[in-house]
Amino acid sequence: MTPLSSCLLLSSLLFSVGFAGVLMRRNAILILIGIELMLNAANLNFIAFWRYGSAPEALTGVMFVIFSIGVAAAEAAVGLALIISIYRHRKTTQIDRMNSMRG
Amino acid sequence: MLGEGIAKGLIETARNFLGSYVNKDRLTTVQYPEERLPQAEATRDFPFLVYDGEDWQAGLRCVGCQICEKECPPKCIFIEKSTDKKPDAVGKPQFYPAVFNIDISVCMSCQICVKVCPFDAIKMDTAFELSTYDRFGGLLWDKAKLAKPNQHYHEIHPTEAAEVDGRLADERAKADAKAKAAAEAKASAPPPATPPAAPPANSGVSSTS
Amino acid sequence: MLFTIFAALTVAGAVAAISLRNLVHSVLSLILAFAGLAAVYLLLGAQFIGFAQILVYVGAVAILIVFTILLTRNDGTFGHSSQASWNLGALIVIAVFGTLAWAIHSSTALHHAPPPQPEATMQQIGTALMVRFALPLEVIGLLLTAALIGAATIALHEKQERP
Amino acid sequence: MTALSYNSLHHSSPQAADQIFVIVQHWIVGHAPVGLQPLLAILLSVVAIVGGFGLLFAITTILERKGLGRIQNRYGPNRVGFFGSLQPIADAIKSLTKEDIVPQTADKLVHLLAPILLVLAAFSVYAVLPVGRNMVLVNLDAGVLFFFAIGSVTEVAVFMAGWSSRNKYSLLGAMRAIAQMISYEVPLILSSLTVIMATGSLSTVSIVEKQAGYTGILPHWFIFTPWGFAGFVLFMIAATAESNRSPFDLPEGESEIIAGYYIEYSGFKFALFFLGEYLGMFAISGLAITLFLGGWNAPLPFLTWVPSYLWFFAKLLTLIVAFIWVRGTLPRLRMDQLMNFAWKFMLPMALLNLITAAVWHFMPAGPVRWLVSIVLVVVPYTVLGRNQMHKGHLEKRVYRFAE
Amino acid sequence: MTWIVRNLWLIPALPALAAGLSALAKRHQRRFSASLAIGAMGLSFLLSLCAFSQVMLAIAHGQASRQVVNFPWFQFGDQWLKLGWMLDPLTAIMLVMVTFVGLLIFIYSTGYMAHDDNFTRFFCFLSLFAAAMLGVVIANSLLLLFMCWELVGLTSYLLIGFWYHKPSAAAAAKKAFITTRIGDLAFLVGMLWLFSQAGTLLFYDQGAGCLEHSALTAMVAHLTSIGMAASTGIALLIFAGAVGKSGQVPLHVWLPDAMEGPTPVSALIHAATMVAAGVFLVARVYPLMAAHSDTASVITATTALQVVTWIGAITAVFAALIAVAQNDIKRILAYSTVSQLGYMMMGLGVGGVAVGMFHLITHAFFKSLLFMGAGSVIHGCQEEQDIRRMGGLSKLMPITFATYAVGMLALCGFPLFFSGFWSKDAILHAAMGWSISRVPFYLGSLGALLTAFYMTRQVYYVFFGTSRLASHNEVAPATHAPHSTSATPHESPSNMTVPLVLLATCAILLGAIGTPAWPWFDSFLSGESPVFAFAGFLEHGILPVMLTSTLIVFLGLALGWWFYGRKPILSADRPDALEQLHPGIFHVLQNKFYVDELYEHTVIRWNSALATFSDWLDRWVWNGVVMSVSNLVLGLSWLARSTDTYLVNTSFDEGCHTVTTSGKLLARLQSGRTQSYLRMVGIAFAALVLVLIWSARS
Repeated sequence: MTPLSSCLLLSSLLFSVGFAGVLMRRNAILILIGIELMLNAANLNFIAFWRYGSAPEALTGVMFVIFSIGVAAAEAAVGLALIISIYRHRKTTQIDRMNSMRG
Repeated sequence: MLGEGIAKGLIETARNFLGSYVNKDRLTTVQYPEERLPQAEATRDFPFLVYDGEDWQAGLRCVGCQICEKECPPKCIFIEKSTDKKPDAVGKPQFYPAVFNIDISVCMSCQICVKVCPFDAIKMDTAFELSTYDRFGGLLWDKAKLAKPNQHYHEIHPTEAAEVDGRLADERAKADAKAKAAAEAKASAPPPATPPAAPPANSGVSSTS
Repeated sequence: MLFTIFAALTVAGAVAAISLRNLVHSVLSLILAFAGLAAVYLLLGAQFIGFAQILVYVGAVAILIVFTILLTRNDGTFGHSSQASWNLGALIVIAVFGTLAWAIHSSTALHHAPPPQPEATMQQIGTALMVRFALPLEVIGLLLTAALIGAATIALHEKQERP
Repeated sequence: MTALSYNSLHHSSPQAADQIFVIVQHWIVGHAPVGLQPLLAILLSVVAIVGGFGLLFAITTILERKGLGRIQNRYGPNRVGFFGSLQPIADAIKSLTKEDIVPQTADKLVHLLAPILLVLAAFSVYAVLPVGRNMVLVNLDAGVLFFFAIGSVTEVAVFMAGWSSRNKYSLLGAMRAIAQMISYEVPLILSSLTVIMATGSLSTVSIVEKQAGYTGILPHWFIFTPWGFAGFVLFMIAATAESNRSPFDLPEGESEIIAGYYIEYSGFKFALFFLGEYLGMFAISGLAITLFLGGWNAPLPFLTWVPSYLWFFAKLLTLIVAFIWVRGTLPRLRMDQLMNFAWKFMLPMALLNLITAAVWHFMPAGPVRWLVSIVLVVVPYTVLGRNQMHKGHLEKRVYRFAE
Repeated sequence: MTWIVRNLWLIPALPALAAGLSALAKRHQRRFSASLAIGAMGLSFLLSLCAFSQVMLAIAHGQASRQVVNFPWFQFGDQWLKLGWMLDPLTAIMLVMVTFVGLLIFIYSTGYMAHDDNFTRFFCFLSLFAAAMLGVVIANSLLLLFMCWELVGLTSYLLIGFWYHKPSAAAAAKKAFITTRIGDLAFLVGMLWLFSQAGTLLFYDQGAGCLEHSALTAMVAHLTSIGMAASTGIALLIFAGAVGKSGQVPLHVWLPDAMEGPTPVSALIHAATMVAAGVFLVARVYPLMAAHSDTASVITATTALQVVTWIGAITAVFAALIAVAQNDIKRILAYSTVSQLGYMMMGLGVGGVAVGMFHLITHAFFKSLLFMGAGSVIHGCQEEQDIRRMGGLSKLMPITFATYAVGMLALCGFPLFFSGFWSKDAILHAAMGWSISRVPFYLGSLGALLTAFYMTRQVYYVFFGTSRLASHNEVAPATHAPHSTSATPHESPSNMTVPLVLLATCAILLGAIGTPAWPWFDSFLSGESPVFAFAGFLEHGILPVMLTSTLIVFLGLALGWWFYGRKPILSADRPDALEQLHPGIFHVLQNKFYVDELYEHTVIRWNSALATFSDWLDRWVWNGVVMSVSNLVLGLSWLARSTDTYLVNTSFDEGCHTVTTSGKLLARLQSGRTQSYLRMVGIAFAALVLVLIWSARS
């Protein structure tokens, strides 16, 4: 097994675990954790393809991950702020109880 | 300007730091076990029982009235009253404490026992180095450990002790006078038919008191 | 060898993060996963990314999540879905992973010799950020500012709520 | 002392005294089988770091207690050993033999892991500190980034300690500590960015090398530039807050929350926390020395014969003394003052300092550059400082949670 | 390149820094802000002297007298926008003039504004103004010049409205700002046009600048649709900016009103610097103005220069006429300034840069001297500004009187000993020799006559006769009641008189640098070494012009004496001597030819009529259209509704029922739970990957 495919395997495993978290938990914070894991899996892919790709000196993968980390930080901040705000109104972080928009 | 105060403070502490090496007067610390500060007269630490005279058993002022036991906030006093009586400081026959225990480790030096004692029997001591190796019961003091002579009281709180002694002497004098008056009344109460030869017996009673 | 250890650490942390009942334990395991991933990055030669991962994810995102957990009290139920939907979810996840793994396994494009370790000095990354990727960098800066203001506004104490 | 340092050994021709530790390590490693050599080299360095800074920790505790005592017109410890010099040993024996108490409701595993993580993180950052010429464990290309990244792990450890104790005071202390650390991490990093801008490198070794050399007798340290001086002061203030030392020691404010996040720790674990805090302080002082005070370079050109590591430790001790002095002088801040100071003074100052450094970089050398840079530092300082000072007098304090 | 050229930016930067610092100063830190401003200005003055001597040296050594520093500012597209500064004789002389006069005015202000509450604010604005003006002077880019130009406008707005609690001051500030904005708009358009033509806004850029040969020939060659060369159009638009700033007809109306500001402001802005900025601008872009198709670089009367000349000449006479009938001491000076600015413009138009600039420099000194003298008078007379209520001050304020007299004689162009004579003479001489028409020369001579006349009138009113202040107090006791006891005028403090004396000295001595015998100024500006030769006087037409203008001046002075000096003016309320002569004309003059009223009735009226018309159009026409459309729509919708209700609904109800039931089945998919959607996504993803791989295989 080449290092690249093992990296990709790890990444897909991480992605699946994050996806499982998103699908199977109902706590908004845990869902956010799952999303973070999926994002990290994507970052790992970028790094792996940069490392074993054809033009590593272009640094495209590294740059992409830098920006992705920045976006992830912003996303986490806004997401958590939303969770806090929702919690303040509905006193819960379980997403299936946040159903005031339901018809 | 921001930071001026900080600079001033730093200079002050630096002066303290250097000055403490130069000027011994700055150092207020007392090297305790070797040096000690004289205790103020009003020092109060833990209670003790006062006795008069030489024999602590006989001279104990406490009459076992248990007022202090009831008043003690942390309930550290334990008293068992005696069944027999013996004469107290004034000379009246009184009960005495068969058992008088104070758990010093519980005592909080509040001095309420002293305030409520009508007999000036319990006072505050100035001893504070009370460590023991005994973890349980080492600080549970019984009557024998608690009893201290009146002289000790005079040593640690001279003014207060003098005042107490004066008051006790007054009371005793008053009691004497009262007894004398009672005796005289008794003497004068019988009809004049009684011959005046009777007084010697009376005077003998009064002299014993 | 090292890769296997760190990969195992990462996956273990991730699994623990999504399956533990205590949210704080979840976050701590998540930190473990992040740290493991950072180690993997270092193994792959991406030094900057590895340290940035620790700085951002461990130092900031995880702490943010912790703060959120402490600010929102759990209401007793520990967020697992009902058994049926849980099973369905598990099935789908396994399906997704299966297809991904199969795709990776069967890909022919991956079977070539690994190239030599590429250079990625700080100097190069900095130059790339300032020259070729200057515009994305500005955009990210703008995004972060917007996120900062947005998060503060959303989470701000709402005055009219108070009696 | 890794492969990189070996290479640099060959082309530099150091004096024996300066390189004695390197030579000794070399010698020892030379006896080991070839396969184990790198591992052994690292192991030796780690042992040296743990031993050296552990010793410094011991020295600092007694120094701090004596110094504080003198500042407060007391003697300080003077019973154990000659003038109390063996006090650290006594303290160590005491804390090692004390009973280890864990609260019944505590999260036992996390409670145990917290101090270990703290000390591990504190020791890890020494890997990139150049203690002397050729004396750095790893010369990372991203050394400063590594330092800050590992430094941020401390927050996790603090949170683990505070949360796992199941004590409201410890949780409050932990939250305070984290809020404070995050707030002051921003000016800390921003103020060190100036140096990174000036050197164009994140490697601690090359930052130190950039500060070698002298103009006349003045060394080329960054503290001797207007932005460097301002950056150094900002860095030290932020460092004081980062290492939770007075006057920023709110996380352990005895009068309110007893001892903060390690309230439920005793014995050896408590000692670990203590050690971790001091190690953090040494590390961040070491970084300040590396960034602003020329690392292990001698301050005067005719003093270069003194071994470089001695210079490093001399500077470190100076900074430690400054820390102690400040601790003995300033009272603790209030939480709102702390946050105000971070966001309304430190952050704008650090940002403006970046601009100053840029101006310095782009202007031609000469008195005009000095003038402009000094004005750029002094004017905002005056304005922001005035703003800070007037805030406290005018604003009525509002108690949000005690109405 | 020498040190001073590289650091020329320091000259405006120092006052700007002083402004910034004193903006931070507290209100009571008067000494701090004043010394900061004066110190910065003094340093700038020293640096200007350095720059000046640098240019002198360069000329003496026969080197290029123009040195330029350009630097890129920012990039758009693949072009760099460059800014820069330059040092040439024009800049050098202006720098020295602005900083020197500015420094004296700053010092003077410490006395004049000593009792003002907003002392620090005043110095902040003043420094900022000086910085902006110096920026205009050193700019080597029309853009930089324009930015500083606008900053000058802003600070003049701030300074004119300094006493903003006075409604008149606030109104004057607004008026100044808006009026000059009209010119600036044209300026901006001209600048954009220039950029589109030349591709750069730098004046000089090693052959690539917009004032250099290649750009100019290109612009001259480029004809617009109306047959005018692009260079002429641009020049005229830029000149419109100068018209606004320099108060030329028809945009002169703001300048007299601007006298509402404190007097040092009037001296600085409306005598020495800001209004001169317009003249300076024309001088700066002179190559553009003078650009014409044949390449010989002699001065020819291009269209642009003709416009400049005519506007200048008309302004010179027009404003001088108004000045004759004014009663406010500062207003007279203001109109005189407008008139003199007209002279300068005319000089630029007919005689080139040197002629106009020489008058600008001499005028800056004696006019600021006059303004400051007027300020001293006002200060001494308890803020009285009406010349009819002054009188007899020559004994009470001797220094002020002496210096004022010097300024007045210089302004009138008293022969030989005063600088104004030489500079005005140069203009007249040039006008005499103008190839297009002699009319400007006659207008100029008439202006000179009027100038001598109204200045004599003013001096007689203010300094001779008996004091009429007391009578004023009896007439209107309410306005100055608190001062009535201490109403005797007094001499001003030394920090006000010393600058006066210095300026008076300059007003006399400066004439020496531009005499025909030793045309130092002329040669300095053109970068040559001056030659001393009495033969200059003998050049064609010089002596007759000098003689004529001398006669004119004496005539003016005599007329003034005849009307105002012969009999002492006794009462403030007596009608003016001219008014007695011909009240009708006098009133027209006193009301400034009704220009303000004209604008009131034309421009403003039209504007409001247009607004009313727009409103009416909106209300009745468009609204009517919209209403009718909406009514139409309403009718249609009513029709549609009835069709709907009775026709469509019944038939659709059945169908809807079916849809509802089927919809309910489908709605179970749309649970609103994100997770169930995500499940779908997961399934779809897996399926997609499988399909992709499958298709890749086969």
